[in-house]
Amino acid sequence: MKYYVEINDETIELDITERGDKLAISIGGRELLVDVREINAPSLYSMLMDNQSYELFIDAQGDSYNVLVNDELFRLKVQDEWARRLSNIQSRAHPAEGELQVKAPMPGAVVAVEVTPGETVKRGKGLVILSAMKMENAIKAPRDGTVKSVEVTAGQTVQQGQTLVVLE
Amino acid sequence: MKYYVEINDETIELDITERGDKLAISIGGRELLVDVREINAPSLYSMLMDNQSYELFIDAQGDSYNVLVNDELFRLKVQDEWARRLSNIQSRAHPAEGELQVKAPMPGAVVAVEVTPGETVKRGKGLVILSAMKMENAIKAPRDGTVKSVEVTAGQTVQQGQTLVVLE
Amino acid sequence: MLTSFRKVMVANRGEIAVRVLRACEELGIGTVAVYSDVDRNALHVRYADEAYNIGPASARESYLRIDKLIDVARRSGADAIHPGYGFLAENAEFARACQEAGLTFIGPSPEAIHVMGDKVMARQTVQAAGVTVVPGSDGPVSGEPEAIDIAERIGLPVVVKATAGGGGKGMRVVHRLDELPAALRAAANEAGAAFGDSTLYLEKYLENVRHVEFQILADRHGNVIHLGERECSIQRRHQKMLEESPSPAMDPRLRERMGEVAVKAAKSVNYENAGTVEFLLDKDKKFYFLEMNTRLQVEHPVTEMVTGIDLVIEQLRIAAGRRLRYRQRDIQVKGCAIECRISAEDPFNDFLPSIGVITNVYEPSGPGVRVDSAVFDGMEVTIYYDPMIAKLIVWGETRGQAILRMRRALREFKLLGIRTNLPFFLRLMDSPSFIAGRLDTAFLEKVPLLQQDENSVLKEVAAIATAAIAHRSKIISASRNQNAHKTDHSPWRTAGRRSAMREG
Amino acid sequence: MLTSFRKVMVANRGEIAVRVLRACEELGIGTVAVYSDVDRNALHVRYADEAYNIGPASARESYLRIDKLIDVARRSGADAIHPGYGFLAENAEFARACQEAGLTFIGPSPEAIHVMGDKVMARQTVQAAGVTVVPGSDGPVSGEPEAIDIAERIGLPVVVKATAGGGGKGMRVVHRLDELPAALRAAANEAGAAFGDSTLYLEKYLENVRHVEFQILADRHGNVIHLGERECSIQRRHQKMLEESPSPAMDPRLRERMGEVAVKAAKSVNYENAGTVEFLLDKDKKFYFLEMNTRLQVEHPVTEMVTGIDLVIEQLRIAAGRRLRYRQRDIQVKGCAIECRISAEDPFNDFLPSIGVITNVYEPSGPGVRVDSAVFDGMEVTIYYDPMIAKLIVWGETRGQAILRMRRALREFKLLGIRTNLPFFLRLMDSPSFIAGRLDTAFLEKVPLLQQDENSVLKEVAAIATAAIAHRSKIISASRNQNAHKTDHSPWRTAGRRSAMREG
Repeated sequence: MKYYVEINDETIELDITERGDKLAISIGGRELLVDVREINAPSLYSMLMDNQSYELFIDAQGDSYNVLVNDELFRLKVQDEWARRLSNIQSRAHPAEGELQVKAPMPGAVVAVEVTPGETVKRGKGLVILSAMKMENAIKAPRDGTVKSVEVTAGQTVQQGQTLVVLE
Repeated sequence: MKYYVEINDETIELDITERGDKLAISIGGRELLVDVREINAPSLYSMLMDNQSYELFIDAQGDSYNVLVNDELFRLKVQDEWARRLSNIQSRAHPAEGELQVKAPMPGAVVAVEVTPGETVKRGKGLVILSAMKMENAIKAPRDGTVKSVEVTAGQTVQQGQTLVVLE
Repeated sequence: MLTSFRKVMVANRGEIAVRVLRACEELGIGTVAVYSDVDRNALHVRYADEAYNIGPASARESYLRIDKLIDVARRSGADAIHPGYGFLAENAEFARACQEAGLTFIGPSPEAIHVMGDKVMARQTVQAAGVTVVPGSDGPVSGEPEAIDIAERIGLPVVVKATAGGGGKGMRVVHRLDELPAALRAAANEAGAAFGDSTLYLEKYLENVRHVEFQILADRHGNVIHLGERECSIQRRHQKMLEESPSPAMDPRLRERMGEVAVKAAKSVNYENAGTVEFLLDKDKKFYFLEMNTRLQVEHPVTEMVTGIDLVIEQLRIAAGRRLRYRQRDIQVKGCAIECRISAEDPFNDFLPSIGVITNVYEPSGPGVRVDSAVFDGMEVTIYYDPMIAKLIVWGETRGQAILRMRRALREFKLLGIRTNLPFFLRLMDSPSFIAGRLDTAFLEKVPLLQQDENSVLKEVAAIATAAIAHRSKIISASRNQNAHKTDHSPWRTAGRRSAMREG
Repeated sequence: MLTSFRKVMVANRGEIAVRVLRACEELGIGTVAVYSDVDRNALHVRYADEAYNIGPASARESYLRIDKLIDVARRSGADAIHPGYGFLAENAEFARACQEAGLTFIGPSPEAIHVMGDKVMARQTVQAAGVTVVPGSDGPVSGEPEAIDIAERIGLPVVVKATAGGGGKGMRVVHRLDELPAALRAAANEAGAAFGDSTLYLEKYLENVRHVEFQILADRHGNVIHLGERECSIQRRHQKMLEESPSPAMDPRLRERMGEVAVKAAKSVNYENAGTVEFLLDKDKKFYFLEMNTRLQVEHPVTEMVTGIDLVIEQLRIAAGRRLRYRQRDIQVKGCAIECRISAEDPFNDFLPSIGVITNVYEPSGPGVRVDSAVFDGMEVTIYYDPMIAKLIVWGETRGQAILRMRRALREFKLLGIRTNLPFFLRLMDSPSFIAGRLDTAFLEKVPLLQQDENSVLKEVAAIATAAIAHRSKIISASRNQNAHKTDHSPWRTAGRRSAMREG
């Protein structure tokens, strides 16, 4: 079965075939024998790939994955052929732009709001300062844009996932 | 609610009342405030008893429990009032004697059988030698009795729980 | 005079509470823990002989409540209190409250805490004893004009600091004079909010310097010794992340000189118990007193590993009135020790705190490895307390061996369920500048550890493993739908077990 | 000549495989693991750079298969093999097969293994070199009449041993002459089954003696040193359970004398690499050569803790042809180290092996504590291999501190899901005879650790906790029946969380 892995701006194509309790995986013209085991839920895996041993932490959210191997973190997306075709159709129908809600990555208290509605911001610009666990943390703009609205005020406590600022 | 704990040959009577998220326990005329939490399944518990802190390993099998606290292991039985009355009636109907099946405490290979049918044995007499994990282990008579039958032969492998010898 | 305590209360939580309880346990001293509502299941509660609830999660309503702590100590019959670090460890009022309640505070006198806690008073006191301090204002600065005068006198850059300071709070570095007014306002606000005291002073901001500190032990009988130094130049936002002993910049002669000055600083306040004198050390081996911490440091284990001396046990002995067991000449530094502060922070996302349940913990061990931790399977990391959850310490015959050992220990350390800064330290161990020992307090600003090129082999490994897992879970969920009633085990494990049975 | 290896294969499993992999990792040497079908998820497989399946669970079909091991070494491109202990570690044929395949066997020569492996030949060889052995037969005993003659000559009690022996197998103690024939038959049968060689010899059975052994390091260039002794008198069925260094019976002069004899014994077979010379030591400080183990010992960490020397790293250096880094006078014993062998055995049920899944592991740590282990959450303990699953080692400034530290570390160590011998060791740490260091090889037969009076406080604690749990689960199951659809969390945890929220 064919799979497409999007990693950074690259798409890697793999073909997976069951081979006993292992998997034969074709990638870039090579074939590898892969034996993956879950060591402990939620996220620790052991993989033997042609006898090379790797441990990986893999968190899944739908078809998106965060993969930590040694000291490197990869964010990637896996789709099989069917899902890929489907999402290609959808992405043509709904181009990826428009509003973006910047949310609190953790619960905490708002120390300061550093932007005002209408302001244009560059990627990386601090929007809100959140305090949690004795530390102050700047919540930054994930992309260029204009501040459409600010949803919190200084002094307010917020829950994880609560919208702080809306960019457009 | 009243509970009866049988521990060795003694029976301890306790009365338990809910007190918020804790329990008020009366025992021998004293009342203790008890806060028990499961730290990790299957068996690790933390108990604060009038602020004294204890960690316990507790395995339940029906109303029987193995309790390890520090370096002491206790085997005990807990019954509420109702269960106790029921079992008193039953035990009068079926006195505890007669046949006893001595079973393999783990899988292994029978190295030697040390008794023959008809032989009278004292408590602690070795019945069968089982080999497992590089070690040889004597399976001993749990009480005095007469060997009614021997169910295994030397060289045979046995499963956990398989009957080795029947005493009467 | 006491020779030992009967029962010690630990007025703290987390790894340091466990660290102190371990020492008491090894001395056969009874132990009392305190806990906030969210800490009922915490390791220190289960470790102690007794444990008392002291209120809600917020530290202000529990671990910082002097009245509640003294009350628990009284009710439990404790005869001494160990404050750990943080919370009330450097609070003179708490030390005095213990004294007044007839309890031994395991630390220095309230007076010594007070003097060293006021950074301006500390500078004046040690200067009077002949110790060189970082150039700066003689006292608190009264306003903008005075600050500008001083900045011009000592030269830019300068750093604005809070007299009640600590932990990087109320601190601003100023490179241009016109930045000074804003820096004064910001620092005063921050200091006011954090310490309830917005008094400020100025110091010259020294560049290309190392943070080198000396461990002090002092008894009630006037004996003061040092246990060598720790290098703590690896800092992020003025917070130490990694410490080591000895310092790569040290030589025996310099250690002797700095050690003597450290002892002098301690003696200037009649110091008793364990303490730390912090210096900045420049390239010409000139050194300047920065401040004295009147408590056990987070990084005390590296000193323990190279000297073989258990500092908490010594703290308990000293507080019970016993004489030091060691003279200066008994102290020998053997090998090299390094500590990494493991935090629930995401190094790939600007070190944002990561909260959640740690489902499984695998701590490294084996030769030369120590973990001081209060982590356990099922522990919840909350927003209420410091994100540092464990300390990983290694010892090696040489600094090189210690670095290699730290590398393998970091690889072994696994905390499932949250993000940690472990990958950051792994990269640090591979940094040529770090390996060469070329350290200064701005190291982490200058060496871009987290922006290195990605490893193409690992990228492929990540892609293959994830595709394999996506494939397996699809197969499994398909078969689960067909056989929903047959099993409630993880199909992953079942698959593994089944194949083992078949091949076996 | 090599100075280091490129890639090392570890022909073993469990904690010792992990121990060796750690050392390779710290030296930057590539690693290859081998595993049987039931060990796919084992720690050593995940730790190594590469891992190869070598067959079914039964060691005879996997870890003991020389052909498969050599094949994996060739396929993986390893240039050396570390045998660990047990399995093929003292198999001269394996060492020779490595040699013939062009692989370095990390251990002594096949000839040294062969001579020391034949216990009679070993006695003869070291005797020829002037070493005093335990009185006994000069060679193998040919039959009953000869055995009776020898027993009468050396005096009762005697012990019948297998020349191919080890681990207490093929060994019988004889107190009366009329027991000798049966003992010979039983020992021969056991030895034949265990080693494929039923040759026996006789030794005088020395009573009230300590088992004291010396750690040897020897390089290819004729340098042989010892790293002091280990006391291993705490044995059950001739299996060591606890080891310590130094021996409480040792003094510097005796150490020097015994060390010299140990070096002499090693030199008598041109020994290379790490090895151990075992002695029996009597109350008059007379000592007798028992045997030499031509491999790393299980208990090597106690020597590492008191000398600061990493024995596995030294093994790797020596095997690569390098000279010893230490001279005899560099070796200093500092403090005291103790090791407990933690096994999946039930001390309350005659030490029967306990199998099952270890659901959660909490290993102790903190100052002076080391754990060498291959245990992880979810690990299955099977019947196939040795029940020893971890080693707990502590260091203290004195033996007293080490014992107290071991006590607290034992209390911290938790292995959920199986029974272990941890409670046994806890009682041992409380034994006045043990604390006093009054040890001999029959210690455990004479000191009834597991039959002590029960603690009435703990009995009440057990009763209360269990009643509380029984009560809670009844309440919970009642409410679960009412609210079956509302939650699938453990009601225990939910209860805890709810109350925290409410109070917080």
